[in-house]
Parts: sequence; structure tokens; C-alpha cells
Amino acid sequence: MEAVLFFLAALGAIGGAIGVIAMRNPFFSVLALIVHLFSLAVLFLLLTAAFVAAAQVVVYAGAVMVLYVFVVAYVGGGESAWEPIPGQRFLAPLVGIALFVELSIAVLSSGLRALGTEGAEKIEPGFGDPAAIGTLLLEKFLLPFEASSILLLLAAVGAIVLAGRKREEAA
Amino acid sequence: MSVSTWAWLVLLFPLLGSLTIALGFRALPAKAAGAIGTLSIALAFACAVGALLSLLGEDPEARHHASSLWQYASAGGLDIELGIYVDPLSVFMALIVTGVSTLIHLYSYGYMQSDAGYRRFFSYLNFFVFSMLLLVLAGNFVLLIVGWAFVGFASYALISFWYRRTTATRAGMKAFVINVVGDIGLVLAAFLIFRELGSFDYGPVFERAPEAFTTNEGTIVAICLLLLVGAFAKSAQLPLHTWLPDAMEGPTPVSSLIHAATMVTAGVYLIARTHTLFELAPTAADIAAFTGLATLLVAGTMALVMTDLKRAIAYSTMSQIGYMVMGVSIGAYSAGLFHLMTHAFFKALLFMAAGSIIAAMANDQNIDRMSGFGRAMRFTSVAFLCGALALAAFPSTSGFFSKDEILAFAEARGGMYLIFTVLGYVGALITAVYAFRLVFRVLPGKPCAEAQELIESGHVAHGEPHNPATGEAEDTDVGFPGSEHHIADQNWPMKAAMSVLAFLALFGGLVQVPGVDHYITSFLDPVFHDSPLAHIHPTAGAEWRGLGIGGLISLSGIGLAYYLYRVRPELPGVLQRRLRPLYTLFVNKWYFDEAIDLLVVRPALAVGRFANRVFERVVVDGLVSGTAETVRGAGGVVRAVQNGFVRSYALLLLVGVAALTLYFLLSSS
Amino acid sequence: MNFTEPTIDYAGISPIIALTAGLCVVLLSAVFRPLRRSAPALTLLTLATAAGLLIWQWGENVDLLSEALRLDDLAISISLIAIFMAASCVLLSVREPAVGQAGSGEYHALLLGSVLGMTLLAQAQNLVTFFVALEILSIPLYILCATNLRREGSLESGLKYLIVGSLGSATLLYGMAFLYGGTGSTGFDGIADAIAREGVTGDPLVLIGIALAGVGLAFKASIAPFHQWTPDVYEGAPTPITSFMAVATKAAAFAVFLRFFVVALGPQLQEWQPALAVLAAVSIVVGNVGALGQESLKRMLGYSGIAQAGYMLGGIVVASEAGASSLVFYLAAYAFMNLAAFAVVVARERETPFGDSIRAVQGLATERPLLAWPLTIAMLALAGLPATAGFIGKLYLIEALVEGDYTWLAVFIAVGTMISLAYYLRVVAAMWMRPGGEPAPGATPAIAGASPEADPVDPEAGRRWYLAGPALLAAAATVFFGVIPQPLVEFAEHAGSALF
Amino acid sequence: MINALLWTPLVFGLVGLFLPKRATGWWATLGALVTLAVAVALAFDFDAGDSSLQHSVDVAWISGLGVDYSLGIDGLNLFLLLLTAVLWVGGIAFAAFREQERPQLFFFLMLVAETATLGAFLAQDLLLFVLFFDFMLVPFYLLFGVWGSDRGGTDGTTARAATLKMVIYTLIGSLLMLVGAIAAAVISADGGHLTFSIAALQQQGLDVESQRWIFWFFAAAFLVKMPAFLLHGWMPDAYRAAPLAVLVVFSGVLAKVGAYGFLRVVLPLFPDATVEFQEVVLVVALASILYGSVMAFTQTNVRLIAGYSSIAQLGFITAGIFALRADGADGAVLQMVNHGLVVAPVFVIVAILVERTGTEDIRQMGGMALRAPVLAALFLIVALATLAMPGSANFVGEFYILNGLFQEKIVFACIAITGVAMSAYYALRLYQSTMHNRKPDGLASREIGLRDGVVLAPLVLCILGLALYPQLILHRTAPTVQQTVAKVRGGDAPDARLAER
Amino acid sequence: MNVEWYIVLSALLFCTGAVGILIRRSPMVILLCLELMLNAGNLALVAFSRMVGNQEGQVFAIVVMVVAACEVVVGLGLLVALFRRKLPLNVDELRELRG
Repeated sequence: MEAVLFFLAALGAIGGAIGVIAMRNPFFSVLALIVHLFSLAVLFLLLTAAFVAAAQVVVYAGAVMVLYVFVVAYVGGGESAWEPIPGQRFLAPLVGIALFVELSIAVLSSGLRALGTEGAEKIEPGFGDPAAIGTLLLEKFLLPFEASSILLLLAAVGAIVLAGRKREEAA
Repeated sequence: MSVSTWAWLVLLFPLLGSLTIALGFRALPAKAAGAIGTLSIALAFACAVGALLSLLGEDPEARHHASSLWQYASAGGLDIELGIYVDPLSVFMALIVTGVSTLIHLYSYGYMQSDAGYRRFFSYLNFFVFSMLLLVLAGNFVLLIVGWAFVGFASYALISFWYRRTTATRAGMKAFVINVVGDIGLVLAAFLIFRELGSFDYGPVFERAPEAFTTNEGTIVAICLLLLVGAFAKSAQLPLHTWLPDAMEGPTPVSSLIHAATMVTAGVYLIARTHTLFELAPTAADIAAFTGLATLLVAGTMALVMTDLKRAIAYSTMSQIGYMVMGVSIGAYSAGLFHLMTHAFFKALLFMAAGSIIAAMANDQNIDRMSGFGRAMRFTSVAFLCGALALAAFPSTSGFFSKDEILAFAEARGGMYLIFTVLGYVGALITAVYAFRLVFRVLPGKPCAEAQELIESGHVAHGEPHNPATGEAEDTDVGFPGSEHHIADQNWPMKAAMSVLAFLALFGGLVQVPGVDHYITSFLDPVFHDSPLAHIHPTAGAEWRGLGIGGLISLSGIGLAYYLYRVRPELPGVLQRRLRPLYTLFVNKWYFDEAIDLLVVRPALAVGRFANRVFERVVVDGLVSGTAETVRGAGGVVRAVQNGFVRSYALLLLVGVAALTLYFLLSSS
Repeated sequence: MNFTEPTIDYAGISPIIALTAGLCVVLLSAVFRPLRRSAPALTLLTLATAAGLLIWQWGENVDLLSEALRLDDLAISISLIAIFMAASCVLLSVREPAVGQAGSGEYHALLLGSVLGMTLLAQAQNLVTFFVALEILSIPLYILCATNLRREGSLESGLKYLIVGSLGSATLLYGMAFLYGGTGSTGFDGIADAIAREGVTGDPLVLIGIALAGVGLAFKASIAPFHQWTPDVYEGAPTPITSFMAVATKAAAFAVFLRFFVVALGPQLQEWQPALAVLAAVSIVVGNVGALGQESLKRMLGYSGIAQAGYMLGGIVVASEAGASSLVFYLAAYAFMNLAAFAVVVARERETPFGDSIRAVQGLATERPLLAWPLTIAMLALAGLPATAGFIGKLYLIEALVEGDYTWLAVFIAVGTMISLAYYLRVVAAMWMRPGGEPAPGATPAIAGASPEADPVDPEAGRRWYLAGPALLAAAATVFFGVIPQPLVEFAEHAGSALF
Repeated sequence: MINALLWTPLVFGLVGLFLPKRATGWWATLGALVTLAVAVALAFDFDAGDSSLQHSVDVAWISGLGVDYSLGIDGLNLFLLLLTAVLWVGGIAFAAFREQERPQLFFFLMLVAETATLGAFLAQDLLLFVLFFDFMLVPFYLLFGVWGSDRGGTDGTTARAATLKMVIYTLIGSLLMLVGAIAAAVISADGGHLTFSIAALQQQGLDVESQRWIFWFFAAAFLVKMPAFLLHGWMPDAYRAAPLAVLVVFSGVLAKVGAYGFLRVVLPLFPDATVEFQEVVLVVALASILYGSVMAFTQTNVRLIAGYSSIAQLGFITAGIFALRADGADGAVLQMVNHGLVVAPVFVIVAILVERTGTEDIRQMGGMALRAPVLAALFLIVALATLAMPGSANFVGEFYILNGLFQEKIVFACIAITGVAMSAYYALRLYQSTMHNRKPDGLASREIGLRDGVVLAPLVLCILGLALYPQLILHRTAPTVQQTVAKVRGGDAPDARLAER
Repeated sequence: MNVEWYIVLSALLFCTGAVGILIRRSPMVILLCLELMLNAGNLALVAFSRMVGNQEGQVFAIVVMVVAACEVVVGLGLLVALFRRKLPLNVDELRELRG
């Protein structure tokens, strides 16, 4: 059962990813990404990361993607297939594959027993549920938590600076 | 006053004279410069005489003194003092040098009067005398080298005295460089001596040498040969003689003082000075002797065919020095030095006379154009005749005794040394011939134009001044050959100087007449008495036999010359045609210049040109620009990769990631 | 669900609080018209406060906020350098067109944000903090680079920086994930302990983690071959921002580099040392040859920055106290030299039509000696000639390298320096040995000057106190610490001793 | 006192920056004179017998890095200091007599250069030495570049390019030397207290392996600076470009710093390597002698003749040092001073000639002796000294050098001595072709004025004085040199030392 | 299901995203690819957190989401700015800065 779910989700994720990079039209790419994100959410659930999964769906598939859609609608898109950089088309996949192989080797040849398992046997109930995460955020990861809020603020400011209506102030 | 004090004074005066004239060259009136110059040398001569007397006052064994002013350079195991060494030999030399110099200064006082460089001339001349005296009085090899180089420089300065004459400057350069080669020989010899004997001072060196070396041991031979390089370069012995004839570019008094009477005999002095070493290295000594012999013959042949008056005399100088070198090398020290003295007299005289004649010829030196000066210039021609007689060893003249003494010694030493006697006489014959060739070509006969003018108007001829060698017009504002010429017959200082020398040339030999007196020998005895060859003395009988032969040879020589150049004047031309190859060889000076040019000068210049054109450009600059190019090339690559495509940046980044990951994978345990 | 609130050492985090507060205030100032002009002043005030608080904390050595941060002299010194550069950036930004376009308040707020990120980064000892701090540092910079919206180059640089930068941080994140997986901890100490444990040491998972994380950091420090964004961004960004980035980013990156690799990855020393050494060598070569014959001064300084990063990386390679100290010293010296250089570039950019082309400084010696001297000193110092802080810095580094048995890298530094002379002295030559105006042979039309969207020219810029002042002071400091380096050396030694 | 010597020029230079244009020249001259006075004073209370450091100053400078500010005077550097002071007076005065553009800056840089050079000679701390050694380049770079003359014609190298070449080229060595110096200190400290004091390092000693490579790092720096054969690529262009007033001090002193470095640093610190590589360096030295001489007599540019001749001279000096014998080294030190004293006036004269004739090609000069007898006389003396005429101090120097070489390696000596003959040729050629021979038309042959006279005469007087009494230098130098060389030799023969390993 | 699988999967996604960045020209899509990579990281984090049995990884993942969001926002902002300046929305044509 779990295995089946995994494979389905994995396929979805991979498919979505491929879609993102393969689609000519950015709009479809965005849609592909949404698929991808949903499947990831499923995987998170499988990994007993309920809160993360939820956040994934809400924040990402929700908010962020909407943003994307708007921008796509605004600026439009589409691109030529012409490849001006010599060797790029040939090297890019090569590098990708090489990297993948290396990473896989690393994972498979790792001496860590745990990798071969489904994960730690005994995990306290409520592993990964909002409460647990919340506590961590407020205790151990208080600073990152606060910091990311500042980060959001800065990003917002940035967006205004870049995309906002220019009020020409003679400095 | 002590001997060494006298000696220091001898050195002092010429130096002072030179400096005063040099520094006061603007203030001093011309005549004053000449007077100072002459006077200072005269004083030096007086002091030399003083030294002689006080030396004679001592007992023969103690007749050598070393004295030094201050430590010149003493460090790191070397100890070089500013010191002189006075003994009969050096005093003897000093006397000749100062004596002859005084007369030549007197001569120049008149001869150079109208030369723009009058002061410069005397300053140089005095400096030369100082250097020469330093050379003969030096107390160690380093100082010897210093004097050696100084005379070299003085000679250079005086040869290129008329420094806008390219021929003169070139000749000066030639003389200087060849002399430097000689200096190098001496320096190396000094190093070797220091290595073996641990000192540069004459005293210790000559003391330790006999213990330090076995006869003909390699080192000592090497030392002597190196010394000979110096000696030959200075004394114009084969093959380092080529500068001497060119040196005739200098004013005639210079030729007469430096290139006849004094400097060129330094080699002879050197060999005599270091006889201790040469006796330990007979091989080297013999080499020297044979070189001397060769020189005297070769130079003689050249002198036979030269048409340039001064050069002819120059070659004769070479040949005479050949006699001396031969003499001192085979052990006839006093004889050699005796000849040195007499030669100084008559050769100086000859040059003076020649100078006077050349002046009368408006600086034309070609004997083919000369004739009839016997009537035009009585005094000069008499002086010339005296010189020629002495040179040709006419019986009872000075040359007669001195030359024969050398040959007699060679005979007395016997064995292979008889060669020297025999060929020496051959040389004597040649000498007589070329000496009187000059006499008969120049003095008698129908006066040439210049001579004629002199006879009629009493005026010295004036030609358009031009360089006889190149024919280019002279740059007269440097001086001679300028407007005025001076000839002995009209100029008392020249006359005075020449008459004294004429007297000495004729009768100077009487101080050493076999069986009658031997002042020279006995005076020099303290220097040479410990020599293993000291015991060799030709018997008076043998000497007189030798003298007889010598007399006959010289007479026949003169006779032959008379026959060739007076009775059958056309004959020489015939001979020339008959013996074409021989003649060409002689007239081209046995091709020595060409040989040196081919073997030394051209290669050096070729190397230089190669270094300049090829090596410097290719290798040296290549080293720089090559590196620079490489770096710049690398820069090009980097900038090409920086192509502005963000995606290719990403690519490179990921390539880097892959590479780094790979490295860590490999290094994982 | 029992919740135990973490103990908060307010003294320790006071600088961070100050910066954050200041950030907000400045941001607000943008909203209220009357305050709009005061943004720079407020920023300076904030920075001053933060600096003061940091200096107050000097000598402290404490964990903050449940080991999210560690406040020690290394962190403080680096933060101070960052703040110094930010402050000078504020000065250079006066009358900067970019400020006008972004809005003074936003511009300075973002600047402060970046500084905050650096301060956090310098103190981070926890992967999460580390990552967040890095982003807080970077994101404002992406924006700031693009703030001169009039100029295509600016936007281009912003986008390039964003794309490649995000790629870098993604890589970093992935590496962190592996490290976390390999060690089961996010805290540096925890990681170190885990790695030291038998069976984990040298495990591929960990090593890959190190590799990827290393890439992320190397990217921020613009180490070759992860350097390519540097020249483009440096050239495209508004010059004051470039001057800030050039030093501050490096400083922060190297600080965390040091902490991360020495504290967390110390046990894997043997593996990563040679790798970093090679990277350093590569950067030295690439940076130096790349800078040859560049017409744009900013670009040239960008490349030279790559080379300098290579030198500094040497201080990390040896992973010794001397190394750390030399690194800090070099950063401090680098701050002065760069500031002197950039201040002049800014001035010339504004008063000549040549933009940042080398042509802009031709004949400067006769025209504006007061600008020529700082630039000359800066160039000589960057080239590491004696009597400048640059020389002492190199000396310090080389000494550390030789002690750490990395003499070959020291030789690389020497060789690199030789090459660097070619382009540093080229600038000096342009100032002293060329008459003004005479076009440099083969000079391409200056990028900023030629393009129609040229910024307004202010012929008096070279006399403005806020440009000439920093230039002269920085130059003076460069020389001062070149002649009397002891104070700076002690400063560096304190910082270096924090980790060992 | 010693501090005064070092910093006086700098102080004067700084003040000079704020003086009116007209005054700066004289102010700078005054500064140089004061420095000279200090130097002379120091020389006077120098104890000849004592081989150790005198007037030494030693305070911690960068204690963190073990660098000390330590200066000192001994037999090795005493006369080089004097030489520096003398030549700078000459150079600055010469320049002061002429119009300079941007005079303040020019004289400031000149004086900075003097301080740097003096520092290099005085430094007793290895790093301080390196620092000054490198720093010297900065002022000279600007001096050459700003006041230098671009060369027209086909291969028209600009002053900029030439000087850049020079700086990079000479720094190649210097930077390696920096690494070498640090390595030497660190390795010999071996974890202990780190010091750069040359004396201390000498005490600690260094293992042979390290000596080998560090030796070459230093050698590179010094050989390039001299410059030695194959490493002289920067010389021709730089010499052509350099302003002559600067060239006077540059060629007179800077080359010596390299040679001095061998004596001060290499011999004491890397004795084994020195012995091991003796022949190699000697070969380089010989090559420099021969190549320099050959080039010198094929050149027609007056500057280059002088330039290449100094390559040859430096070759002699190096050879003398690497004879590794007391006499050789004594000669080398003496010769450094001599060469400085002759090459400087040569360039002054060259400058005068160039002003007169408007060309630097000897083929277009000549016959000047007639109207300018004094100039000719001075030039003659200088030329003779250059070719090491016996009776000149240069001869004594070369005599010592060659003797040392001769006793140590007879073959090398015999080859080296041919350089003497060649030097005779090119020196005289230079003199003749300018002073003698036909005077080309339109060549302004004037006597030197008083102004150049006062620059030239003192230098020539120094030459003459030394010619009469070289012992003046020798007996002050000898003790220290003796000590230095003895350290290398360490009593036993080189082969024995090599056998140990 | 073994953790290895998740990791390998995430690696695959990571590389896919990387390749995407390399081959796509539209900055928009490139941003999406960045998202892919970050998410790959997230997947790894969560998987590992499951493996080692502590939730720090999950927290990290959440923080990453925030970061990702911020990058997107800024990125899109840049796109808009480019669009406003009538600049091509094609990274290949933005290469004024090079060399």
C-alpha cells in the first residue's frame, strides 16, 4: 500500500519536474510544478511530516503558485528553441546525469545503516504534527523563525522596489 | 739623503710637472708649460743621478732598498704597499729614462711650439715619464702593473694626441687594447706568484722562488710565459707588435721617447727584473730568446721595404728590441741592458732627425719623395747620419759595442745558443742595409721640391695639411700638423737636444769596451751576481773577434746599401719584381694585422652582433614577452568563458559541483 | 504539550535587535514624507548603535538563543567590518541615482537587512540559522543590485545574481540536508560530535554534504570556479553597492566558512583541506589573469576580488589560529583598500562621462590629486606593495600558510601578486602617466558613458566630502596599518583565537 | 643617529611637498646633504676593528608576526650607505639645476627612494630588509614612468610599458623572496619563538633541504635586481626610458642592493646551499661578465653601453662574493662602491652629452674634447676607472675579486679576466666616440658649466681619492667580510660539506 | 519504504531542476526550476528527519519554504521590472555584461 503510494507520488513528482523543464509555454510549466508540489506533499505525508505537507499545499501550491500564474498572465512568455551557447545543450544533461550518479552512489554506498531502514523504529506519537513543529519553532529554532519573518519583510520591500509604481523622488 | 728618498723625488717631480701643467692649462702661457715640463724632468734626472751617487756610496752587497709610503690595499690575506724598490737595475733604468726624456722634452719644447695642444702635450709627456719611472721603481708586482698600465695609457693618449684624426684614435685604441692584453698576462702571473709564494713584493718573491720551484716545473714556466705576454705586448715582440708601427700616428717626439727609447724597452727590463724566475724556467727563457730572434729578423725585413720614414724606423726599433730580449733571455743581462741604453740614444736621435725632416717635408713621410736634404738641412742630416751609423753598428759607435756584446755572450754560452750569434749577425747585416737605405734615399741627390724651397728661401715648406694615411683634410684646430713647422736647423732647443744625443750615440758605447772597461756590468753586478749564468764571460779575445766580424758585416751592409741605392738605384725595383712574393710578404708586414683581425676582432664583433640581433631579441626578450603572452592568453580564455550567458555560468558552477563531489566521493573511506 | 521558553541573553543579541529595529524605523521613514530625507542619517545611527553594542560585547564568548548563534570575537570583528562597509556605502550612496529610484527608505532598509544577515551569518552555528542568515544577506543584495532601474546593466546584474545565487543556495541547502542526514543534527557542535563518531567519519553522505555546502559558501565568497557572477554583478550593480558587496559579503561568507568548516567539519580536516587549497589556487590564477586588460574599473576590481578571495581562502585552508587571524586581518585591510578605490570610482563615475571606464581616471594626478593619491595607495596596497596594509596582510597570510605546511600555496600567492601588478599598475599609470582626456589605446566606449540612460553628471563630485572623505580616510588607514600594523594585528589575533 | 640617517630624507621629502615649486629642488638637495652629513658622522665613529653591528637599533615592530625594527651598521653596509648618500646628493642636485615638471612630487619621490634604499642597506631584520627591498620599486616606478621619455621609432616602447616591465620583472624575485624569508624564519623557528632577526636566524640555522629552495628564491630576487645575465630583460627598455637624473642613483646604487643581499642574507643564512650552488652562480656571473661586455661594445646608445657595462661589473662583484674567500668578498664590497662611484658620473656625463648633442647615438657624437677640455678630462678619468685601469680603486677591487676567484677556481678566473680586456675596449670606445674623432656638424660642443661641475667634480674627486687609498674601505670592511665568509666555509672544504649529506 | 528511495528520488529531482536551469531561457521557468531544486532539498530534509527520528529537518524544511517564497517574490519582481523596461524576457539576451 505504502509502496504503491510512494511510487505513484514519485512518478507524479518526477513527471511534474520533467513537465516544468519540458513545457514550451511557461503557463504549463507552472501547472506542472503544481502537480509536482502536490505529489511532494503526499511524500511528506508518507514520511509522517503532516505539518510540512500541509504547509506545502497551502503556502506553495496555494499562494506562491497563484503569484506565478498572475505574473505569467501579466508578462506572458514563450521562448525560442534556438541555443546560442555552444555545447550547452550537450553538456547540460551530461552534468545533470553525472551529478545524479554521484549523489546516488553517495547514498547507496553510505555506511549508515539507517538509510536501509524505513527510518527510526520508535518515534514518539505526534511526530511531525503542528504542535511538535510549533514547539521546536518557538524553542530551539526561535531565531530562524523570527529571522525568516524579517526575510519575508525584506522580500516584500524588494518586490515593491522592483515592481512597484515608481514615484520619482529626486535624491 | 738616502737612496730611496732620492728615488721618491725622482718620482715626485714629473708627477708635479704633469699636474701643474694640467691644472694650469688655462692660466699658463705656452712657453711656461714647456719650460716647466722640461725642467721637472731635468730635476728628476738630477735626483736620479743623486740616487746613483748615494748608491755607489754603499757597499755592493747592500745596494738594494725597499721603501713604502702607506698600505695601499691590505686585506683578506693580501698585503699590497705603495712601495718602491731601489737597486742598481732600477737606478740604471731611471737614469736612462730621465736622461733621454730630458733631451726629448727639450726637443719638443722647440718642435711642438706652434701646436695648439702644446700644454696638453707636455702634461701627457710628463705623466708618461712619471709612469715609466713608477714602472722601473715599483717595489711589488701590483705597483709594477700600475706603472705598466700607466705608460700604456700615456702612450695611448699621445698616439691619439691629434684626436680628430680618426687614424690616430684608431691607432691609440689598438695600442691600448693590446697593452691591456699584456696587463692581463701580468695580472695572472701575479696571481700565480701570490698563490705559490704568498707575496707580491720583489724581495720575498725572489728569495722564496728558488726554494719553491724546481727547475722547469710547470707552474714557474707558466708564470714566466704569462710575464712574457706582458713583456711582448709592451715591447712589440711577435705577435703582439702590430700596434707599434701604427703608433707612429703620434707626434714624432712621442715616437722617439715612448716608442723608441723608453716604454717599448719595458719588456726587457721586466725580464731582467724577474731573471730569478726565468733562470728557474729555462724553457720559458728560451722561448723568449727565440721570439726575440724571430722579431729582430722579421722586423728587419719589414724595415727593408717600408717607404714611410717613421714606420721604417719603428720596425727597426722592433728589431733592435728583439736583440735586447734575446740578450736578457739568454742571460746576457748587462749586455742586453747596455744595448737598451745605446739604442735609446741613437734611436731617439734618429727619430728626432726624422721628425725634423718630416717637418721640412710638410708632414709628408714618404721617402720616395725625399732627397737632397743633405744640402738643405746640414745639421739634421749630420745627426741623422750619426744615428744611422750607431744603428748600423759602425765600428766604435755605441751600437757597435752593445750589439756585439750580446752576440758574444751567446757564443760564449755555446751549444744551441750559437744560433743566436749567427742569425744575430744576419740581423746586423739587414740592419745596416735598411739603416743606410734611409740615409741614401733621403740625404744625397737632387733636392726635392721642399728641400729646394728650403735651400732657396730658407722657409719651411707648407702643404695643404692632410692626413697621409686617409688623405682626408686635417682638422687643424686640434693642432699639428698646423701652420708652422719647426726644423732643428732653425731651432736651438732641438739642436741642443740632438747634438747631445748625437754625441752619446757615437761615443756612448765607450763605457763598456771589451778588455778596457765595463762600467755597466760592474754597476749592475749586484743585481745579477747570484744568477747561475753569472759565471759565463766571453773572453776579451772572443769579444774582439766578434767585434771584428760585426764591424765587417756593418761595413759590408753599408756598402751594399750604397751599391743598391746610389750606384744602381734601379736595382731595388728589379729585385722587387724578381722576388715579388717575398716583397709582397714584407710590404704587407707578414700579414700580422690581417691575421689578428681574422682571428680575434671579427669573431668578437660577430658574437656581439649575434648577441645583439638574435640572442637579446629572441631569448632574453622572449623570456619576458613569452611569459607575458602566456598570461595574457590565459586572461583571454577566462574572459571568453565569461560570455555573459547566465546559463553557462550556471553550467560551470554545476561542473564545479560535480568535480568537487567527485573528489570527495573518491576520498571517502 | 509543555513549552519551555528558551533563555534569551538580551545583551548578547542586542546588536541584532538594534539592527532589526533600525531596519523597521528606516522603513517607516520611507512612509512619512517629513522623515524621508533622514533615512541615511537614521541608517548611520543604527549602524553606529549596532557597532557600539558589538564593541561592548567584545571579548564575550557565549551561545545565544539555544545555540542558534555564537557571539565571539570572530563574529564581532566580522560584523564590525560589515557595518563599517555599510556605513561607508551609505556615504557613497548620497546623491546616488539608484537611491532615487528605489526610494531612499527602502534602499537603506535593504542595506540594513543585508547587514543584519551578515551579522547573523557571522554568528550562526546552526544549519538553519546559517541558511536563513545567508538568504537575509543575499536577497536584499539581489534587489539592491537591480535598484538602478534606469540602467539595463543593473537589472541584468540583479537577475544574474538572483539566478546563480539561488542555484548556489539550493546547492548549499542540499549539502546541508546531507550533512543533517549523515549526522542527525543541525547544530555545528552536534555535527562535529557525530562526524567524530566511529562509522560516520569519511562517510560519503557526509563528504557529499561537505562538498555541496562548500560550493555554496565558495559561491558567496566568489571562489573560482563558482566566481562567474562576480565580474558581471560588480559591474552592473550601483557602485556603492558593489563596494559594499565586495568586502562585506566576502567577510560574512568567510566568517561562516571558517566556523562551519573548522567547528562543524573539523573532524574531516584531512579531506577538505587539499580541496580548498586547490580552489584557492584556481581562484588566484583565474582572478588575476581575468583582470588583465579590463577597461571597466569595477570589473577589474571584481576579478581582483576573486583573486583576493583566493588569497584569503588560504587562511581557512590551514585551519589554524594563525590562519584565522590572518584572514581577519586581510579582510580588515581589504576593507580599507577597496573603500579607497571604490570611493574614487564613484566620484569619477559622477563627474566624468566615462563611467567606471579606466579612461575616467586618466590624468587624475594633475586634475584631482586628492583623488589620485587614495586610488594609487589602494592599487599599491591591493598589489601588496610594502608600507601598506596589503603587504602586512599578505605577509600574515603567507606566514600562516608556511606554518600550516602549505608553502606551495604561498608561492601561488606570490606568483598571483606578480600578475596582479600588471593591472593594478595600469591604473596607476593611467592616473600619473597619461594626460587627462587622451583616449586609452583600444579603449572600448565606456559602458555607462555611452549608453543613452547615462546618469546625470556632477562635475563637482570629486570635491564632495562624502566621497573624498572616505577615500582619503581609507587610504590613510591603509598606509597607517601598513606602517603600524600592531593594533590591527592584535584585533585579528583576538578574532582568530575565538575558534581555537 | 641611525634613525636620523634613515628618516631624514623622507622627512625632507614630505616637507618639500608643501614648498613652492622653485624652492623644492634646493630643499631636496639640502635634505640629501644633511643625510650625507649624518652618514659621514656615522662613518667617523665607526670602529674599524669591530666586526659586529654598530649603532644598532632593535625594537619590536609587529610582535604578533615576530618582525622587529632593527637596524645596524657594519663593514658590509657602511660604505654602501655612504655611497647612497653621496650619489643621491649628486642626482638630486643635478635635477635641481634643471627644470622639472611637478618638482615637488619628483623630489619627494627621489627622497622616498633614498630612504627606502638606505633602509634596505640598514635592515638587520630579514623581513624589514625584504620590505625596503620591495618598497624601493614604488618611487622608482613613478619616477621612471612619469618623468621618463617615451621612445619613438618602430619599436617605440613607452615609458609606461618599460617601467611596468621593470617593476614586474624585479618583483618576481622579490615576492618569491618574501615567501622564502618567511619560510626561512618559520622553518628555523620550528614551532618555537618566531623571529626574523638575521643574527638570530643565523644562530638557529636551517636544514639543508629548506636551504636549497629558499636559496634560489633569494638568488632570484638578487640576480634580477643586479641584473644578471638572462634576467636582464627589463634593463634596456627601463634604462632607455628612465630620466637620467634618476638613472644616476638607480644604476649607481640599486644594483648593489642585490649583490649586498647575497653577502647580508644568503651567505649567512644558507651556507650549505651557497657552497653547493657556488659553481652555478659563478657560471651566471661569468655569463653576465662576458655577455654584458660583448653587448656593451656593440651598442651605440650611450645609456645602454653604460647599462650593459654595469651588467658586466655586477658579474664581477657576484663572482667575487661567490669565490667564498675573504679577498674575493673584500674586493666585491670595494667594487660595489667603486662601480657606484663611476657609473653615476657616467650617467651625469651622458645626460650632459645628450643635452649638448640632442642624440643618444654615439655615432652622431664626437670631437667634443676641443671645446670642452674639462668635461673631457673628467670623462677620461671616469672612463679609465670604469675599465678598471690599474691605479684606480676599481682595479684594486677587480684585482681582489679575481685573485679570490683565481685561488678558488682558476678556470673561472681566467675566463672572467677576458672581461677586463673587453671593458677596456668599450669604455675607451665610449670616451673616444664622444670626445674624440671628427665633430659632426651642428653639434653644440660647449664646456660644462659650473652647475654640472659641482655635481661632477666631487664624484670624480671621490674616485681619485679612493684610487690613492683604497685601504680606507678595505680595512673597515675586512673584519666583517672575514667573519661572513668564515661562516660559510665553516673551516672545512666544500666537498667535505657536501659529503656529509 | 526505505529512506534511500526518497533520497535518490530527491537527488533525481534536484538534478532535473539543475538541468532545467541550464537549458531554459525564460527567467520565469528558471525560477520554477529553482523551486524544484529547493523542494528536492526539502524532500531530502524531511526524509532524513524521518530517518534520524528528530524533527529538526522538518522545521528546516518549513524555513526553506519561506526562503523559496522570498526568492520567488524577488525574482518575479525583477521580471516585472524587466518587462516594464521593455527588456526581453530571455536570459540569453541579457548579456550586456560580459568579458
